[in-house]
Order: sequence, then C-alpha cells, then structure tokens
Amino acid sequence: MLTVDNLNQYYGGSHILRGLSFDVPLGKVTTLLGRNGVGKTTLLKTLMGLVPAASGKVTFGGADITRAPSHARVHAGIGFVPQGREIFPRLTVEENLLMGLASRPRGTPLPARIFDMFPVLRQMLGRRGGDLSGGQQQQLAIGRALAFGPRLLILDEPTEGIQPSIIKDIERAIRSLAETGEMAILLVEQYYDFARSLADQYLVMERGEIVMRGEGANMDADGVREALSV
Amino acid sequence: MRLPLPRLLCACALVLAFLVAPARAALDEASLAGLAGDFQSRLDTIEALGVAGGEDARRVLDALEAGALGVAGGRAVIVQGESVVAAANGEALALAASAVETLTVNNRVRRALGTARAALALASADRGERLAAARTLADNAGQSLLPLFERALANEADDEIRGVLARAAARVNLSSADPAQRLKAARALGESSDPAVKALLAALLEKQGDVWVEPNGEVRAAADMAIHAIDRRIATAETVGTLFSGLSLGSILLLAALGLAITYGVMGVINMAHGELLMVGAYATFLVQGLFRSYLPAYVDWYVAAAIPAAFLAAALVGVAMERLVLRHLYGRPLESLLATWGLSLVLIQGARVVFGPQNVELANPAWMSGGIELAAGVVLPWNRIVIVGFAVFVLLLIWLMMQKTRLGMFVRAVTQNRAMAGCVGVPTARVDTLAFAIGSGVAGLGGLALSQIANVGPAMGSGYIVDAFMVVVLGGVGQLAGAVWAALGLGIVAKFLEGWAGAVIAKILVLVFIIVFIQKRPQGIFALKGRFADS
Amino acid sequence: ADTIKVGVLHSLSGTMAISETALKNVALMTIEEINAAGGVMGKKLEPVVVDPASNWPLFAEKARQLISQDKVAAVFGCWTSVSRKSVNPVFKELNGLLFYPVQYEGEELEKNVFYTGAAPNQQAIPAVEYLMSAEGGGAKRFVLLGTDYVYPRTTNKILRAFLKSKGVAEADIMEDYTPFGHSDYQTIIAKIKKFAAEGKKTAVISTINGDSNVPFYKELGNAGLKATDVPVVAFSVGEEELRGVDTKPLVGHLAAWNYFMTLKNPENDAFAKKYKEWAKKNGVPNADTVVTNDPMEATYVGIYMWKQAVEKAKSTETDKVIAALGGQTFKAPSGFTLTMDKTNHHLHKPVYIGEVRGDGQFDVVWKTKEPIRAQPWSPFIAGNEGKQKL
Amino acid sequence: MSVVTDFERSAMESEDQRENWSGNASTSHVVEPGALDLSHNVILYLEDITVSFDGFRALNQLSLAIDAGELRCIIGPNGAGKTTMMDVITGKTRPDSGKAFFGQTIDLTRLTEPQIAHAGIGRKFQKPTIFEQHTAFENLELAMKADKRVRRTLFAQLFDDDRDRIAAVLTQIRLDREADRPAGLLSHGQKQWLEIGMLLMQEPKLLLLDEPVAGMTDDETERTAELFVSLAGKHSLVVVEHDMAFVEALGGKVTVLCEGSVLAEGDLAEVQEDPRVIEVYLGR
Amino acid sequence: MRTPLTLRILHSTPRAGWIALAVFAAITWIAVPVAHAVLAEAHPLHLSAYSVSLLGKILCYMVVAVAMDLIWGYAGILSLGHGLFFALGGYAFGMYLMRQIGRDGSYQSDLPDFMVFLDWKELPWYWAGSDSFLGTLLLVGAVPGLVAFAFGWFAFRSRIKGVYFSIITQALTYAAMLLFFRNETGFGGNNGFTDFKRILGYSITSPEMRATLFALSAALLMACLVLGRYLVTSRFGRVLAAIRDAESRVMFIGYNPLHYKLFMWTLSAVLCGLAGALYVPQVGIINPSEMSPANSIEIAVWVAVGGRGTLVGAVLGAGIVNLAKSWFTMSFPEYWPFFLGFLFIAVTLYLPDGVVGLWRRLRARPAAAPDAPPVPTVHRDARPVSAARSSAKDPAELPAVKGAEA
Ligand SMILES: Nc1ncnc2c1ncn2[C@@H]1O[C@H](COP(=O)(O)OP(=O)(O)OP(=O)(O)O)[C@@H](O)[C@H]1O
Ligand SMILES: Nc1ncnc2c1ncn2[C@@H]1O[C@H](COP(=O)(O)OP(=O)(O)OP(=O)(O)O)[C@@H](O)[C@H]1O
Ligand SMILES: NC(N)=O
Ligand SMILES: [Mg+2]
Ligand SMILES: [Mg+2]
Repeated sequence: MLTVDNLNQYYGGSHILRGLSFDVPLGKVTTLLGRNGVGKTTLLKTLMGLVPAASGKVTFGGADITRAPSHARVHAGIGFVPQGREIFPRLTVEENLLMGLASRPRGTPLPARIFDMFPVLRQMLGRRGGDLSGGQQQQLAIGRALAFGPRLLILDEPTEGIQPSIIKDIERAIRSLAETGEMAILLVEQYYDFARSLADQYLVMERGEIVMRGEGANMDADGVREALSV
Repeated sequence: MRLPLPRLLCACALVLAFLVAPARAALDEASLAGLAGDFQSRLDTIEALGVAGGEDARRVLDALEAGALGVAGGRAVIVQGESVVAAANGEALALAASAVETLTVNNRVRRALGTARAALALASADRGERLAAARTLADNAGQSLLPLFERALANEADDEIRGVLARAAARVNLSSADPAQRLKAARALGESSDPAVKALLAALLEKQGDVWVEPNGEVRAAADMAIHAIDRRIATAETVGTLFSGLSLGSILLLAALGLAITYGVMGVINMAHGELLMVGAYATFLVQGLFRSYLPAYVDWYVAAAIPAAFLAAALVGVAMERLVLRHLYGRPLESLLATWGLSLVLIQGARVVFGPQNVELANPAWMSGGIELAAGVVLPWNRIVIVGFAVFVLLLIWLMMQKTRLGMFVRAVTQNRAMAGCVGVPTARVDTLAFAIGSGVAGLGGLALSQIANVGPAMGSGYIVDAFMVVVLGGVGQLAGAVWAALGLGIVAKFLEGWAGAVIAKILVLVFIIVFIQKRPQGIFALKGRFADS
Repeated sequence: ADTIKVGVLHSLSGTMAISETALKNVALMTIEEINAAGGVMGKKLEPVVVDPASNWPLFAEKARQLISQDKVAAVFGCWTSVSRKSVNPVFKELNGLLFYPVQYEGEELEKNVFYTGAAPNQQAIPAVEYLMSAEGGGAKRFVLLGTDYVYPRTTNKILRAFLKSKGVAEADIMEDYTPFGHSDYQTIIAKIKKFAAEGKKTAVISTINGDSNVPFYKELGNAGLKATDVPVVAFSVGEEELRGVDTKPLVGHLAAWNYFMTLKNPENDAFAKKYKEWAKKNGVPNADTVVTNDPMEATYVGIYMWKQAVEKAKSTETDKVIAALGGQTFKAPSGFTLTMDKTNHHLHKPVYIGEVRGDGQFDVVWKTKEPIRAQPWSPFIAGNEGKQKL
Repeated sequence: MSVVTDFERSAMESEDQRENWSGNASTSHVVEPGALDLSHNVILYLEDITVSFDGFRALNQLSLAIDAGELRCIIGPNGAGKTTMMDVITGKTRPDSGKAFFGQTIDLTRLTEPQIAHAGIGRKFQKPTIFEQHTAFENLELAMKADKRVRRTLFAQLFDDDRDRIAAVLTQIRLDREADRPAGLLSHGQKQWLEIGMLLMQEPKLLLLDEPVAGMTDDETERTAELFVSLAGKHSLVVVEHDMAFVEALGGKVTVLCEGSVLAEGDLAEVQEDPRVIEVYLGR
Repeated sequence: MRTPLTLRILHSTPRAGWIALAVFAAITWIAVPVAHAVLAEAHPLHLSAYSVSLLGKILCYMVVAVAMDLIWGYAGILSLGHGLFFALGGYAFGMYLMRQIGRDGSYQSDLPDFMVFLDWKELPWYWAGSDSFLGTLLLVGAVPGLVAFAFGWFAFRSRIKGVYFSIITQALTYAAMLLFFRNETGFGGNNGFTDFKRILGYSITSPEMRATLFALSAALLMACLVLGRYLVTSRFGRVLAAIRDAESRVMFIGYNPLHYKLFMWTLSAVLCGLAGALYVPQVGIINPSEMSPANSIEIAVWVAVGGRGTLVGAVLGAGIVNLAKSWFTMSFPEYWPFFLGFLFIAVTLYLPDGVVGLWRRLRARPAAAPDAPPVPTVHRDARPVSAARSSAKDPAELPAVKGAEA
C-alpha cells in the first residue's frame, strides 16, 4: 500500500531521517517504535506532507505522492491521527468529526462506528473540542481520522492519555479494521505491550534510521523491548 | 401685528382682488407693479400672484423661475429669446432684450415662488398636489394667506388636507383679535406635532413686563395644554428618531466591519487595507453609475442595484490578488500581515489617486433613496438610511448563508485554528484561503457600496473607517459574527444618544472610553470565547 | 544660476490632498505661463514640488528644506491654518517668503507671509450681513456649525460678536462643532431642524471642513431642509468640493468667496480655459471636468504679484521683495484689479455670494461694489484695536 | 534607579488593594510565604468542591485529603475531572462551591495563580507546556526557586551553584545535550521531561503531575517512577496516570475519580478488584 | 559572588555593540555638532539646520521604536497607542516652551496666544509648574508614565491581551486626540503649540541649541539601547519573553505577569515621553495629530521593518522608513506612497525578520551546510515555532545566559 524509499529529512542543519525505506502492506498493522526524539513524528509528518521530504520517494497505492500536498494525500485515502491530538479547539465535537469528512462530498453522514467505539463523543457533540479532557480529545482525533474510511491509517501514539478500558477497545477496533483487509495501518507507539499485541510487522527507529524490523510475533524474541531501553 | 405700510396696502389690495375678482381674470398691470419696486414689494407681488391664481399668473411665475422675468422702464416684462413681451398680458413690446433688467432668483425669491405655486396648486385636481401645497403653505402661514385657507377649506373634502389647512388657519388665527377665534385656534393646534407651532403657542404664555402677551386666561390654559400635547408627541418622535439614527449608524458601522469580520475575525489576517477594499467597492459603484449615465440614462436610478454584484466582484478580485500575491505567504504570521497590508493600503490609496484623482467623486442617491419619511415635524427618516439598514440585513444574511449553509465557513475556521491539521483531514487550505479572502473582500466591497450612498467617495475614504471597523470586530469578540452585529448596533445607538446629549466630539470620546471600560469587563469582547483553550 | 527656484508646498497625499492638489496644479500652470512669457527678470522659474503629506510637522520640515536646501526665492503653499502656523517660525527664522492662498481666521500678521486668501471681514462678515438682509431672507437666528479647529472656532467667535453687535440674542445663536472627518450628521441636522422650528427665520453658517461636507449636505437634503427654508452659507465649500457632491438637493445653498468660476470677465475666461488645457495636457485625472476655485485664483494672483514685485525690486531677496510687494496691483480673474495692501500683507478683495446650481457651479446673487481691505485682526475681538499693521 | 523602586512599591501596594477589592478582606488569611502550617499532617485538603461548565458538573462535591509527604495516584475515566481538580488547586479554575486548603491555613480559592505557586504548589500539565522560545536551560532557570518579583529579576544573576543545579537536573532529565536548543524544537517526550525538570527546579512542597509519562517509553516510565518515589517524603506528590504499570511502580495510595467525585480509594490491588472501577475504567 | 551592576550592564552588550556605540557617540556628540555649529555655512562639511533637525527628529523616532520594540518585540504586547505617550511628553515640554515665549507672542500676554484668544483669564491648573524647567523634566516622564501605569494597571489586571489590548490602546490614543483637538481642553486645539522661542532663555533656533538637542537625542537613544539591552538579557527579560509565549505557565511557576508587563509598559511609555520632549523643540510644533491612530500604527511598522525583537532592528527600521519617507516625498512627491508601500510589502515577503533578519541571513549563509534545504515550519499558528527559529538564529540576540555573570 505505502512504500517509502530512501527517505531523507533535515531540520536546519541536522539530519533527522536518514535514508529510511519500508513498506506498509494492506490488511496489516505495522508498528514503529523508538525512543523519544529519534524522528518518528518527523517521519509521519513527512508522510503527510507537513514537512517536505529532502530526498527519497513515497508511493501510495502505486502513485508517487512524495511532493503531493497534504490534502491530496487525504483524498488519496490516508487518515492521520497526529501526536498531541491537534483537534480544532473552537469547533464543536461534531464539527471536528465533520472535518474528518472534508475529503468526502458534502452531506456524507458520519459512520456510526465512531460512536460505537467512543460513546463519549456522542454525548459531547455540541461541546467545543478544546473543552474536552485530554483523553476525550484523543478519542476525538481517532474518530476524526476514521470518519472518511481511509485506506491507510497513520497513528502517532494514539493511546496517550486514554483510559485502559478504551485502549482495549481501540486495540480491538484496530485489529478488526486491519482484518477486513481493506486498510493498512501504520502505528507509532511507545507503549510496548499495546504495540506488540497489534503488530503484524514492526520497525524500530534509532537516530533517524531503521535499526530493526521483523514480524510482530517475533518482537519479544528479537529483543525489541531491550532495544528501546537505554 | 405691525406691518410696514406698503405691505399692508398690498395685503389689502390682495384681499380685495381676491374677494372682488373671480380667479379667471387676466392680470392687470397694477398687480405687477410691485415687481419694479424694492425687494420686499417684489416678494409680496409674487406671493399675491399665487393667491390670485389663473393662467397668466402661472405664466409670469414660470418666467420668473426661468430667469426670464424682468423690468424695463418700470414695467414687468418677460424676455422671450430676443423679443420682449409685457408680463401682464403677453403683448409684444418694442424693447431690446438687453435693455431688460432680469430679476435675480435667489432663495428668498424662490421661497416666495414656492408659496405662490402652492397657492395655485391648492386648487389643483390632484389630491397629492393639494396636500403638498397645503403643507408648504402651512409652514409659511401669514395673515395674507388666511382668506386663501378659508376659501380652500370651504371647497376641500379630503380630511387630511382639511386638517393641515385648519391648523394652518389656526396658526394665523392665533393672533386674531377675537378671543374666541384664538381659543379655537389654540385648541386646534394641540393636534400638531410641529415645534414651530409650539413656539407660537409658547409666545402666548410670555409676559411683557407685567402683562401677559395673551390677555385671555382661557386661551392661555388652552395653549398650555396644547403645548404639553405637542411636547409629548415631539418627545416620542425624537426618541424614535434617535433610535433610528443609532440603528442607522450601527448598520453603517456593521457594513464597514463585516468584511473585516471575515478576513480578520475568521481568517486572522490583520488587514489594514480593509478600508481600501471598501474604497474599491465604492469606486466600482461610481463606475457603474457612470456606465448607466452614459448608456442607460433612463434607468439611472437603478445603478445602485446593478452595482451590488459589481462592487462585490471588484473588491473580491482585488482581494484575490492581494491574497495570492502577498498574504498567502504570511499565514500564521499575523503581525507581518499588518505590515504588508499597511503597505498595500498605501499603494491602493495612491493608485486611486492617480486613476481617479485626489478629489472625491460624485455619487448621486437615486430618486428612490432620496428624501425621507416624516415621522413628525422635524423627525425625518431618510430613505437612503432606511435602505442601508435593509441592505445591512441582506449582507448579513448572505454571510450567514455562506458560513452556515456551506462547509466553507467551517473549513475557514478550521484552517485558521490549525492550518496543518486542516490539510491533514483533506481541506485544500490554499484554495479555502483564497476563496474566503475573496468573500471577505467582496463583502467589504458591498460595504463600500453602502457607504457611497451616505458619505464621501475618495481615495482616502477607507482610512476613515478602518479604526471603527476594527473596534467593532474586536468589541464583538474576534471571530464572532453575532458579536460584530451587537457591537455595531450598540456603538451606534450609544453614540447617538450621547451625541444628542453631549455633542459630537465629546460623544465620540465617551464612546471610546466606553469601549476601553467595556473591554475591562469583557476582555474577549461581547461574545467571549470561554473555555479551557482560550488562554492555555 | 540661470533659473529662479520657487517652492510649492501643498499636500499631495493624506487628507488634505483633496483640496491642495489643485493648488499645486495651478501653481505649476502659472509658473509655466510665466516662463512661456519670458520668465522673471529674464530667468526661468523652476518649481520645486514637495509633499508634506497632510502632516503638520512635515510642513515645517519641508519648508526648511525648500528655503535652506533648495534655496527657493518664494514658497507658495499651505492650506490649513495649522500648517501655516507650523511653517511660520521657519519662514521667520530663515527669512523666507510664503504666499498663503486660503481664507483663514486672521489674528495673525507675519512679515514673511503674504495672505492672498480672505480674512474674516472679506468673507464671513459680508456673508452674514447678506443673510440678515431682506434679499438673504432676513435671518434672525443663526446656527454656527463647524469642524472643531481654529479656523471655524475663530470665525464663529468673530461672528458671534458681530451678531451681538447687530442685536441678535444669545438664545438665537446655536454653535456646534464636529470632529475632523465626521460623517454622521443625523443628530446635528435634527438639532438644527428643531432650532429652526423654534422661532424666527434661521440660517446656518457652515465652516465644516472639506471632507465632512458631502455627508452633511446629503443628510441635509434627505432630511428635507431646503435652502428656501433654512439656507446654509459655507465658507469652505467651493467648486472643487462640489465635484464630489450630488448637488441636486443643494441647489440654493450658499457660499461666500472672493472668486467664483462662473464670473464673467475676460481674465476669468482665460484663467479657467488655461487651467482646463493645462489639466488635459498634464494628464490630470478627469481633466475634462476640472474646475477653478477661490484658493486657486488666490494662488495664481499670488504668484503674479510676487513676479511683479521681484521685477520691481530687481532682486529675489526677501526683504527687497517684501518692500516691493506692498501696493502691487493685478487684474485678477475675480474681475477686479486687486491691490496688495501696503501695510498688512493682505489683498484687497471683492466679496461674492453665490448660490449652488444643479451643475455644481455658483450663481452670484450678491457682490461688493469694490474690493474690501482686509482686517486680519478683527475689530470684533477685544484688544485688537489698532493692530492692523505689521 | 529610584523609578524602579517607586514603581515596585506602588505595584505592591496595589496588589494589596486588589485583595481587598476581591472580597471580605477581614476573613481572608494572611499569606506568609513559606509559612505552611502542616500541624495536622495534611498538606492538601479539598472539601465538597463543585465545578460546573454551562450546567455540566465536571467536579461534583469532590472531597480529598493528601498527607504531607504522601505520594498519591489519581486514576479515573477520561473526563472524570482529574485535570479540572488540578485546575482548582492551582487557581486556574475557581470552584462554584467547596473548600480547598493548602496546609491548615492557606485558602487556595482566594489566591491568584502566582500566589499559589509561591506558596509551594507546582504543576505539570497534561499537555506539555514549556517556554518554546527559550532554551531548555532557560526554562529551568526561570522555574528555579528564587524571588520572583520584578525588582529581583531585574538584578538577578546566576551563581555557580545555580548553574550546577540546573546542570544536574538537565542530566537527570537527559536533556544535557539539548540544553541550548529552543525547547519548542524538542520532541514530545523530551518536552514532557523538560516540564518535569522545571518542577524539580521549582522545589514545590506539593507536586501535581498530570499524566507525566504519556509518550514515554516503558524504560523511561520506570525511571520516572523511581524519581517520584525518591521525591516522596520530602515532597508531597499527586500523580494522575492511566498507565497501570506506572501506578503500580509508584506504589502509593490510589484514588479513583469518576464523574467528578471519588469512586474508590485504597491500594492499587484493592481498587483494581473493585467491580465499579473495572466497569467504568479498567475494562475487561 | 555578586557582580556589580555596572559590570553586568557592560557585559550585556557585546564588545562589537560598545564599539558601535562609541562610534555613534563620536559622530553624534562631536562630528555633527561641530559640522553644524562650528563650521561656517560655506564650509563643504557644514551640516545645515535642516539636516540636523531632520536627523534629530529621526533619532527621537528611533527612541520611540526602541520603546515599542521593548513592549512589542520582547513582551509581545502590541501597542497601537504609543503615539499618545510620545505626544504627552511632547506636550509637557511644549508647555514649557510656550511659557518661555513670555510676552513675545502676538498678544504680548503672559498667557499663550491661544488662551488669550479664547478669553482665558488665567492659566488652568494643569499648566501649573510648566514654567519651571526642572518641573517640566519631571512632567515629561511622569505624565506619560502615570497615564501608562494607570491604563496598564487596569488593562493587565483584567487580563486583556492580544488584539483586545491593541484595540483599546488605539481607542485611548484616539480619544486623547479628540480631547486635545477640542479648543476648550486648553492645549491649543488642532494647532497645538508652535512658534517656540527659547529654552532656558537660549534661542531655540541657534546652531548651538540645535546641536545640543541633537546630541541629547543621540544620548537618549544610546541610553535606551544600553538599558534595553540590559533588560532583555536579564532574567527579567527572559520572564517577559516567557509571559509573551505562555502567560499562564509563567503564573504557575510563581511570577506575577501583571507586574512584569506593567513595568515594561510604563518604562516604554516614559521613554516615548522623553523622546517626544526632545522631538518638539527640534521640529517646532506639537499638535494632536501625533496621537492619531495611524501614527501609532506607523511606529509598529518601523519596528516590523527593522526586525521585531531586536533592538538594533527597531533603530534601523525607524531610520530607514523615515529617511525613505523624507527622500521620497522630496524626490517623488506624487508617487512616493507607491515606493513606501512596496517597500513594506517587499520587507514582509522577502525579509521575514526585517532588515536585521537579512543581515543575519547574509552572515549565516557561508556557515550553513550548502545542501541543507530550507528550514521547514510546521505549525504556523499564532505562536509559531518559526518565531523560535528566528530568535534562535543568532546567539547574540538570544537572552544571554552566559556572558552575564562571567
Ligand atoms: N521544527 C523542528 N526544528 C528542528 N528540530 C526539530 C523540529 N521538530 C523536531 N525536531 C527535532 O527532531 C528530532 C526528532 O523529533 P520527533 O518529534 O520526530 O521525535 P519522536 O521520535 O517523535 O519523539 P517522541 O517519541 O518524543 O515523540 C528531535 O530531536 C527534535 O528535537
Ligand atoms: N471549559 C469547559 N467547558 C465545558 N466542559 C469542560 C470544560 N472543562 C472541562 N470540561 C469537561 O469536564 C470534564 C472533566 O474534564 P477533565 O479534563 O478534568 O477530565 P480528566 O479527568 O482530566 O480526563 P482525562 O483523563 O481525559 O484527562 C470533561 O467531560 C470535560 O469535557
Ligand atoms: N484656513 C483654513 N481654512 O483652515
Ligand atoms: Mg513523536
Ligand atoms: Mg486530564
């Protein structure tokens, strides 16, 4: 589905992404792990077109999207849950969700699945996004990304601030989404157990490079947990 | 009533002529003799012509109005091209046109002419003409007109006209020698709402030395009651008038600010060139007026309607150019947008100066926007202001539809709140920006169109509104359309009530102080954004 | 040098550009005309145009620049009184020469300034006398309405004293001021209506400044105050200002000036024609509708008077020119031969009162028989007695 | 420099005035900075606190007491009111009703945010909030315990032991290499650490930590837990977290908040057994 | 170990800065006064009164720009009313100048002409003390300072921020302008004060006086720069910048933003007042249009052109814009607004950090890695990371943590 080839990225003078290459296949959950500040978020931003790639190539569904603007990537079918929630604080919860449908024609209804997954959002439809509690905002951000039915879902630490029961729900939901075979999922996660239980394949980043990769089932055996500690 | 002798004579002659001669007779030379006399006797003669009536009188008045009436050798004559005819009967005279001293028509003469024409029109078959005539005469009511009123009253069937005439007669009768007449007059005048009438009545209640001007106590009592009745009516009318003034000022502030409420309030561009977008709209209106005058003179009254799309588009196009060329590079740097748009405004003002000249250009109110509805004597709601209040509502509705009924409004807000994230949910942010700025600019253009009907249209017109516009948007609460509406109306009405009480300069100062104090109480404007995100 | 430099100090941007640009134009036209006729003492005039941008301190700075950097022999410029006040010290210090072409409030006499516009007794007082006369409608009550600055304030102070001397009671005078650029005259018009209705014949004397006039007259027209009922006589509204106004509702309202474009005399015909042609040739916007007005005429007269004085003095030295200026005469477009007073640096000027016509021009309804000497220090202000000379 | 002194004095005087204006001065406590009365060994005491937003009760008669030196964990569903509670304690949100005392004497509902901070309460926000334009070093310098009045900061200088202390904290939060970079450029997790570092510099008596380990790796979470445990005793800590492993590592008493009031309280093990807690929070 | 304050002030400005100041002082205190007052007019190096007063005026504007930058650039408070403080200082000094005219006015009265004319019989109370030079010096700082203090006290206490604050400052100056326009107010109405004659009995037009005023303006500017530099590099400056970026966070670590803002705000107003006082005798007039909102906006424009948040930038901005204006209005009287307008647009588009930003970029270019792509900015919201970027570029302008205590 998504192919990244020799991607490089700089901030000012410092080299943040160093020749990354990987695939995110359809129907699978790919998890990306790495310590703080290794460049995970930077990678996702590059994939979303928020920062221009210095060199390398990104293809999605066969099309080269390396230089495409963000909204074109969404129209192509990429949904994004950013780190830090990034909800629209002065739009209501409902409007925030409707924003998730920006790439769909006007009048497209919100899929009920969102509310099944996050019942609290239904109660809060009229409240402004910025007034929600941190965890509620995180749920909203996930709901928003799911609203238009993406073919690739990119999540940056989606469990941050969410209560355990809902993390379990999210886990189930992601699994079932992947299992339909119609969605590819790229998950950045610090929470090892969560990552491991979902991963079909995993990638570990270190200083802008992928230093380990493999089957999700082999994560423990490969010593990923140890690799993440100092 | 102390009248100078010639006036008295004239009046007598007049009354006599009126009573003796039926209205149809041709004018005799004597009745025009006054035209050769001093200024005052000219005026009297002119007024008398109206009272006398008849075709010949009309002809003389027409000639006067056209500047063709003159005197030659002590005789009233009319210049017709190169030839000269006697004014009284139209017979040709052997006189050169250059020998005639034509009468200057100045205001005073024009007033006499107006009275004369009204006197003529009192016999018109058309009700509207009679009513207007009666009103004109009532304002100038003098002893000399009393017989005319009485005759007209005798023939008049229409109640409204009768009322006007009766009050006019009463005004004259207030100085009648007969106490019964005066009492009747004082009572009749209680129906009026005209401050002039009040002044007449009040004069009766004064004392000269120890003596009352009005000796009769009963008449004084009636006058007193009448004054109270008039006062009440005037007070109500004035309050309504002031409220309307406030509403009108508010709607103008609103129209000046609405575009800014979008470009600044919603999009966050500190647009110092907003005033110049108003100017673009106003000049577009001016150009449309020019086109109508040249090509559709018959429909020139409708140029304002045709200017609505023109003003919108012209300003929107300028807005698009501004956005594409400059502002696009400045999103998220609101303070830089201040600097750039300040530069843009200099350029636009000077551009207008070079193209249209530094002077103001002339924009005429169409006939249907001229004049006004008279609520009471002295309180007039001008049509152009009424139309503009309506127009403000229309523009508001337009914006509301645009922001609420299309997704654009939501996209614009989302883009301003979080540009990057808006892109990441699929909003083409660049296009939304351009479109929104174009709409905001277009709305400013509509504001300019409205302003052109009230105030100056010139290169610097915009700079006069920019401060007010920002105050309205900010006072309402940035990004809150409804807030802008309340702020504009509130400021308008407060300003007008203060102005009536303290004068324009102090009122303006007080309004500004009011804004400063108000924001202390509501540091985020009327429609404050509450909530946790507001300050973190 | 083989040219003589002269300065033109008028705002070409900012709020005053509306009025002052035309003065710059007319100054350039006059200079061209003089050059075409051989210049002054055989030397061509070289205009130095600067833009003080309606900014009063900038006027002073630019004046200094003209005199001390560009070494101009004379400066033609300023419109508002405040701009004149701000340059006065500079002219005094550097002993320059300023020709000021606009009607003003008086209360000033500067050795280095020649006033070619009207003093109050050459405009305001005759206008009020006219209003009080039978022809003028015999007004008994007066509204003194102005923009809140020194010219209206002073003029109204003088008029008040004058009216008092004519037996008008305090209660019959209403005085009101609006801020610069005021554009909402609803309240004031309502007040005037009320005041006018309360008694005898009322007239309005307007010293409203240029820009506020359009909204003022629009409101006046729409509120139904006709010139025949309550005439307005304005001292700051001329042909140029009326270009921006729809004059239909204004017909009959009055203005008092020392010159109108409609005056019929050979000098004026030539003057108006020359200006039209100049405007066309120089690409002035809307050149086909340009008009001439009083301050333009005053500028024109001022430049010629200066020329004559230089020729008489055979020098451009300020003191010599000042000495030569007194008593200069010039046959002006106003139809009279105007004289520069020997002692008070003001022109003797005729006064005209005109009524607005539908086409934005004026019909003269009254005029003085001959030019009147200026009284810059109005006798209606206490303490001014015997102050008429430098 | 007399301008400065005059100014300072009048500013202080007006500050007093403000207190008078803000209500019945007679009943308000005199705040002696640093004079925290811990006579009953309770450092924080909340009673019947209610907060509502447009009719929605975010806190509903919440009562809570934290002992001096205690390490208390607060858990509870999203939207239970944990952050709002911290807002009330730090003066960001004024309760509709209820009491909030710091020690025995300091009435928190009457103090402004800076006064509360000055009295000895420090806070880490749920969403990391640091001074993005300042370097990591400066962030710590600003937070450092010191006289924070204008006059002092005008003439303040950094002494060697201050620098040493900052350097030590930078090492502790593993930002020594990023010391001179603007904090806005740090990654999410690094910002979390920086904020914890600021809190350490501030040396408050009571630390409020809202989700301190969100976005940290498991390894770092452990380190954080160790750090907090070491702080307890000398300081009192209130920690909000959803990470049960972390809560377990902290080992303190646990309070479960739900719909604005306390649902359960006790050891983690006890609480985890509570069916209501499982129902609303932990899930099955 | 405490370092003496003087030493710290010395350290707060880098050596290059001191050298620049010394050069500037030499020019403005020696070269210009000599060229104007000592050299004969015919001398090729003579500086005319026009140049000296023009430059003197610009020096005053530079002080205002620095004052504006301190409050806007460093405390993030955009004042659209700084013209008021400038004018108040100007008026305070103008009153003294009016009193110095004595009986040399047109009416030969002790009262200023405009008062005689409006029938005032005696000076209103608020003119008290205006005849004393020392009293005036006090007023020059105290009046703007007190107005700013009172206004700031209420506004900051109500936590008015951002545009809301900007707009009420604009309302304030606008209201003051209208008030001063009124003739009844007692400050000469629209005409304001002009036609000054003397300061301390010395003619205001003498070359010596001009040179003195010029040198004083330069001294004030230098003092402002050194003081400003010290403030922004002190911990106070860092707290202020922190308030600008995250006010509530600052409160939670125990600083009271009210006092910080109020101090800087008042100080900034006082500096403006001093500048206004020096401006008036040099341009020869003070009137209410100095308080017009447009004038205050222009002050912000100078700072933006030069580069917000850098003191040198404010100085450069004020200099460039005003010199450009003087030159354009002379050389292209009919088209200068185009030039100025395009200048502003170009600066924003091509010099996002003002003139100073350009200078830094030019200096930084050779050092930067040649293959590095432009710095991307992701969150370009109200408080952009890009701003962090701008202040991060040059360590010299970053609040210096080092140098200060060496
Ligand atoms: N705008 C920027 N300019 C310069 N450097 C940046 C910028 N944004 C991030 N960085 C740096 O790039 C590196 C990678 O940051 P990134 O946010 O991608 O890390 P991460 O792997 O997502 O970390 P975390 O797990 O903490 O979220 C960090 O060292 C950070 O300091
Ligand atoms: N200003 C506000 N306006 C409206 N509702 C608010 C506001 N502030 C908080 N709330 C609501 O109050 C409730 C409590 O929020 P709070 O942030 O305290 O929850 P929390 O316990 O910290 O949750 P989380 O674990 O998700 O951080 C939430 O439902 C939230 O939506
Ligand atoms: N002198 C004038 N009209 O200001
Ligand atoms: Mg990250
Ligand atoms: Mg929370």
